[in-house]
Amino acid sequence: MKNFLALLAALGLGVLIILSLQNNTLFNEYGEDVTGRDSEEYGDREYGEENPASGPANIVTSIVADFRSFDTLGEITVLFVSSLGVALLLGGTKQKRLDLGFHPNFMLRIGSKALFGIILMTGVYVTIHGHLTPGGGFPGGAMIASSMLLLYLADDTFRAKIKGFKILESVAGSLYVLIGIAGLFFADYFLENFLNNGVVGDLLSAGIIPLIYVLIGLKVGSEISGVIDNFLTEEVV
Amino acid sequence: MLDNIEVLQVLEIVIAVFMVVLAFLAINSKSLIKAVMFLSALSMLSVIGFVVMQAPDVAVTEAVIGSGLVTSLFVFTLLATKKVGVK
Amino acid sequence: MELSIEIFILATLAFGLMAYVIGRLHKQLGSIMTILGSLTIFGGIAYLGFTGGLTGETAYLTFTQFEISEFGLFFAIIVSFVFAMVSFFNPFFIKQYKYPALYSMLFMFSLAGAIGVFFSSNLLYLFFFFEFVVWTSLFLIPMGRSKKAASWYYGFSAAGSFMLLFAILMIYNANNGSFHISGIGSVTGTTQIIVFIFMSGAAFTKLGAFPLHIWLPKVLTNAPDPVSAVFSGGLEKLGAFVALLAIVNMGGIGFIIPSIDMYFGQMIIATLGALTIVFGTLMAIRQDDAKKLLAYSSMSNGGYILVGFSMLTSQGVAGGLYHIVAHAIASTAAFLAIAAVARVAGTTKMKELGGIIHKMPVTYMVYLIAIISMAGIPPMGGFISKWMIFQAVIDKGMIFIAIATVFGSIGSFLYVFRPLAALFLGQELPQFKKTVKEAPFFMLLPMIILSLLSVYTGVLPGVIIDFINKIFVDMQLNYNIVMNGFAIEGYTSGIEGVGPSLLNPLLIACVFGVGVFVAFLIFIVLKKSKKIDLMDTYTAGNFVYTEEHLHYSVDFYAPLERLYEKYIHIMKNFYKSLANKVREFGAFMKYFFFTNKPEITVFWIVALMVFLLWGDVL
Amino acid sequence: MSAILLIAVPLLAAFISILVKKVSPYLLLLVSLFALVYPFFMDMSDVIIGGFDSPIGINLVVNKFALTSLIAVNGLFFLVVAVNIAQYKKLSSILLVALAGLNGLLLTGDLFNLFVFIEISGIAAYLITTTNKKPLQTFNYLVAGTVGSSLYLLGLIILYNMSGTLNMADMATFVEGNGMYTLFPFLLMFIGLGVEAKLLPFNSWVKGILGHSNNLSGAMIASVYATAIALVFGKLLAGVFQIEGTLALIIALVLGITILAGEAMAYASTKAREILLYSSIAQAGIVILLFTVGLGAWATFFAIANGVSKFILFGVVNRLTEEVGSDEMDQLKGSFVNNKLIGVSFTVAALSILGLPLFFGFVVKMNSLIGFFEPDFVSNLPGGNFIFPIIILVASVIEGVYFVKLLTKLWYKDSDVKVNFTPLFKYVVVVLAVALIVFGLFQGEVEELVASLINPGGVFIWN
Repeated sequence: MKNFLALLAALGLGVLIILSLQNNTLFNEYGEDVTGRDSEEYGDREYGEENPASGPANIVTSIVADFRSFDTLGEITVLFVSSLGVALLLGGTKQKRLDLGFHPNFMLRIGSKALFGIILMTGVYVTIHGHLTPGGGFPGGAMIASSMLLLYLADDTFRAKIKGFKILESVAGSLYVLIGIAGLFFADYFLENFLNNGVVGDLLSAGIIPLIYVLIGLKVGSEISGVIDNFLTEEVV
Repeated sequence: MLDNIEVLQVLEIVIAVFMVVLAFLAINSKSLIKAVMFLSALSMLSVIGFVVMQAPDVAVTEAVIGSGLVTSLFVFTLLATKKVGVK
Repeated sequence: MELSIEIFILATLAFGLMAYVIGRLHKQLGSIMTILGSLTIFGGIAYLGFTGGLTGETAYLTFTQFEISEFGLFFAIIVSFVFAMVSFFNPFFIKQYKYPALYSMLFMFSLAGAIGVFFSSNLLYLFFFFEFVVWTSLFLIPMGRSKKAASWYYGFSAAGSFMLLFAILMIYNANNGSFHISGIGSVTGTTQIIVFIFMSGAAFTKLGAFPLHIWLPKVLTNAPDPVSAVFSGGLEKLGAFVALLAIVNMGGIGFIIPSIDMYFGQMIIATLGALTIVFGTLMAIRQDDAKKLLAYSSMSNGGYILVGFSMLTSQGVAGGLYHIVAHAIASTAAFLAIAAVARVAGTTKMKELGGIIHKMPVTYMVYLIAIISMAGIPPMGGFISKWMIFQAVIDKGMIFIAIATVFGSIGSFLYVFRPLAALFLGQELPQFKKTVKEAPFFMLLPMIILSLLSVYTGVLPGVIIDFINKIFVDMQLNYNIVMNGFAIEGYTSGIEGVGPSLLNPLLIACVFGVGVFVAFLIFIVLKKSKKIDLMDTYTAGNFVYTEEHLHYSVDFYAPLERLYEKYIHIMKNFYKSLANKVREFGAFMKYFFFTNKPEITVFWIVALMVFLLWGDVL
Repeated sequence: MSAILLIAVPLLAAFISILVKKVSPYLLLLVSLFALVYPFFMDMSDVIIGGFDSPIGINLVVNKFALTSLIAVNGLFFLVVAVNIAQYKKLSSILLVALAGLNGLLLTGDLFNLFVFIEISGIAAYLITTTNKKPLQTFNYLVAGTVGSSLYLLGLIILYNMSGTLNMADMATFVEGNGMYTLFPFLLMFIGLGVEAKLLPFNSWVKGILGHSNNLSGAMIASVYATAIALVFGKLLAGVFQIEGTLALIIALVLGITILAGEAMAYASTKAREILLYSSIAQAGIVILLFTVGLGAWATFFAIANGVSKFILFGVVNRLTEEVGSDEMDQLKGSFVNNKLIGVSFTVAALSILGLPLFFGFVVKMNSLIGFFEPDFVSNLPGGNFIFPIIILVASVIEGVYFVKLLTKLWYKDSDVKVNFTPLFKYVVVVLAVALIVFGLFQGEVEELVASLINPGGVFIWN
């Protein structure tokens, strides 16, 4: 009964949302026509052209890391404070690996170690090419972290050097803010893209955006790695 | 013959229905580990959904975080808690 | 000499602070500051008030405005006088209290607040001072016997104050954003009725009138002894002040009841006033604690004031005002006398006391005079006011109200003489033989002054009647009380050739004086009574072998009490159950909303969605 | 200088602080002091972020309202931190993030950005409450808070879909023409914020959190966070939401029940902390009510006065509880007999909440009530002109009774409870109490201050 009611409530909510979405007045049709919109200039870019006023080749990136970079900074902070919380609750001074009750066999060990490099490289690639291809700092960082996870799986005594992650995390975060403040001092606005935009499609283009994405990737990767470490260790009683 | 777009729209609806079902199962399953698996499957489906809706960026992120990392963290936590329960 | 009233308020506050600082160093010195302070304030206000030297200019308290009105002055003089008289008691009681320095400070602060109320011409700041009095006096109460009385007091006071505030805000709204006090009279229509209801509600709470009286007996019984006197004689009169503003200033409210030529609003107030009288009287009869008894008598006297005001005739309103004076004096004196007894005997329970007259004859006399005045017997002040109120009521032809007032007077005889008999007369108890002494001079002084004033107001009402006439002129009321020589003119009977009824208090006093003198002579010359030892008695044909306490204060009116004892707690139970209902509601909500389940939150979200759907959104 | 530094500097400090654990408490103190002082020196102009003009880009709205709220919230934050940091050094990074989040909440002029800051400050709050050592209660808070912010996000998505804008001012102009369609998303957002703002049906978390709070979490959640959330709520209610029709009815119901039930629940409680927490539910209801009916300027100060008082009340009660071992009123009785200074401050704070004269609370409560009765005041809630003042007054009566009960118990019973308060805490509490009195005495000045929040047209400005 309870389940049924819950289902009913969820369905009701869904219906309400769909109905109210149909009431919209501005985007009542998902048309391709973007003329007259602010996003117009992002739509008609060609590979190899000079970049418009702002923006990398990947439009999503231009939204995430430039247009709403401040929100992204906020989201980084959300992740940061979450990992702090995990460390606060789970982390202690003296820690050892959690005994999960299984020991990796030979195949798992070797296979994981082989995969580690590949995944790590993928993560790095995704991060660095965030302004050109789908992906970017968040998934890239998560990939880096999942490669760390593999290491943890491969060896039940493995501990990452958390101290190093801490430094990475801190420096990456600080640099993000500092880039923002630099924008404030060099070019009037906080987080403004004050570097040259370059040519669409080049690796070194779109100003500070690749920089920011790399920082995000590092930060996300190190933070999630830290979280994983905290989850997989326990305090020595 | 169905149009490309129409196929995708049908797919969207199928995915949506499956997602709802999976969410329901995840909430209601007695075994926690099963619930985690349902959740993982749910986010995998949502990845497909995102791809269908032409949002590769989101899809990549969801794939890595939603079905990869989060699931593994859940599993580890379950393993760890089980241990305390055995004691 | 001219001085602004704000100087007095600031000076009172300053005296309070000084009393605190000095009180921290030496308890009694601090309370002596309260004597100096309140005497100064009383003297200043009375002197400048009568010589016209008070002004309402504000130089320091610029946020508010003051105006010197005759009725404000009237109340201010009475209240500051009561404070001044009571303050003499402070040094003797201060040691009993938990926070002596704070006591002295708050004592002065509540006086400052009261003066502020009487002179504010800005209604909002009238409320400001009103609330100020509430919280300053609030912390005086728990220094006495019970801590619970404070929350009862605050509950009712706050309800009253907020009723006043609501009325004030309605006036503000109706008068295009003006808080001036003259706005009370200029509201009309429904607003007028609402304002009237809420203002009289405020007056009722403050005056402790039925059905908002519960706090009064509790506070007067449990507060420190001097504070009880202050409440009964002084702070309670804030309610009378609001009643004057509401009932008299606004005039008749509602439709006219043709058979008695009165407005409906008047009728209601008069009825409730009469109920207050009856209820207070009946409750007072039952009490064993002398303070509680006086508390209920205080309540019933508040009813007289309301009945007087509600008549809206010269005699009625003047009677009400006169009663304020008379009751302030008499009840302060009575409470002080009881306080003096309590100080040496340690209790105010009538069962446990007796024969104190032998040790405290002056206190006895003071108490005697006070209760004579409260019972409305000539030649004391209470007689004159009650006479005027009777006249007004009977002239209106309101039989039941008249019966109630008469009943109250007779009831007064019944109850006020009980403490007299139980505390002062009767056998002298062995445990008091050594400990009990007559009060020191500085405690006797205010009591004697009050007694003399009781007699004075009862014999020569001219000064006060003049003052009341000035108030009528000041408030632009069409009333007037004519003094015919020493006599007060009442109503004309309507019979040809017969003039208006006359009350000549001087004459009455002379007759009375002669009577008392004769009685005294007889008492002296033909003395038959002799003092006997407690053991020198017998009961039911047997000698008494132990020193038992034999007097007639316990269950004295038992047959009478039995008639109504089922019904006495109606209002109290009502408020108790109200409080319980609030508590139950709270507990229910707690149980309902604050379980440890986040699902509850989700449930409510869904519920509101459904509510929205059910509405007209989609 | 630009207002962005109020967010950027705490964030930067937070990122750095995890490296230098030893210094981080001092860093926290330094930064929160900076955040307190900085608003006085910053430019009073809107800040654009990333070079995209509003309404396209994110902007920070800097005006008198934001300035007032910043000073109040950061001031309270600084005091809470200064008093408690020695005991909770571990939390300094989290507190730095919380500071950034709170400042962001108060400054941002973008609805999605607001969501981000709700999340930041929310997660920080969950972590702060873990110090209560009541994991289940914290978990409840987390679930409720997350549901709330998800609902807010859901509503926002729908709104964005309709209007194509996230900027508050732009949204307000959009909403004006399309009131009907926006009801549902507004309801979602109202509920979402209502969870954080402790409105009644959605606040089941409050009891678990504040009922077991400690020195830090009690003052933080009940004072700093409550003030901030109330002010943010006010910003949205005054600036973005259009309240009419069914939404108005729902809000009126929710607020009325919140106020009355909050006071009734406090009246039914016997534990000191529970009394305070239920009373703060009612106060939150009153503040949001004032914002809703359009008395924003006074509501702002109402929230601030409440925040200051709650700081004192929760701080003192939590310390007493810690020492005595229970927060039952009967156990605490007589605690002030030996701690007079603290007791007087507590009393002042309580009386200020009751709205008694001489104290800040009186000025605020009276003027708010007068606002209802201004001749040209028209409420946008059903029955707003007369019913709500009555509700507030009735609530005040109930409130008075239980506070007086509490005060008499704490002052007048005999006991040998002797609690040591740290000198710093004593000074802070006394200074705040004095501030309540000073603001209460200089009413004219306060009124001028409030008047500066109101446009010439008589409308409360938020932008």
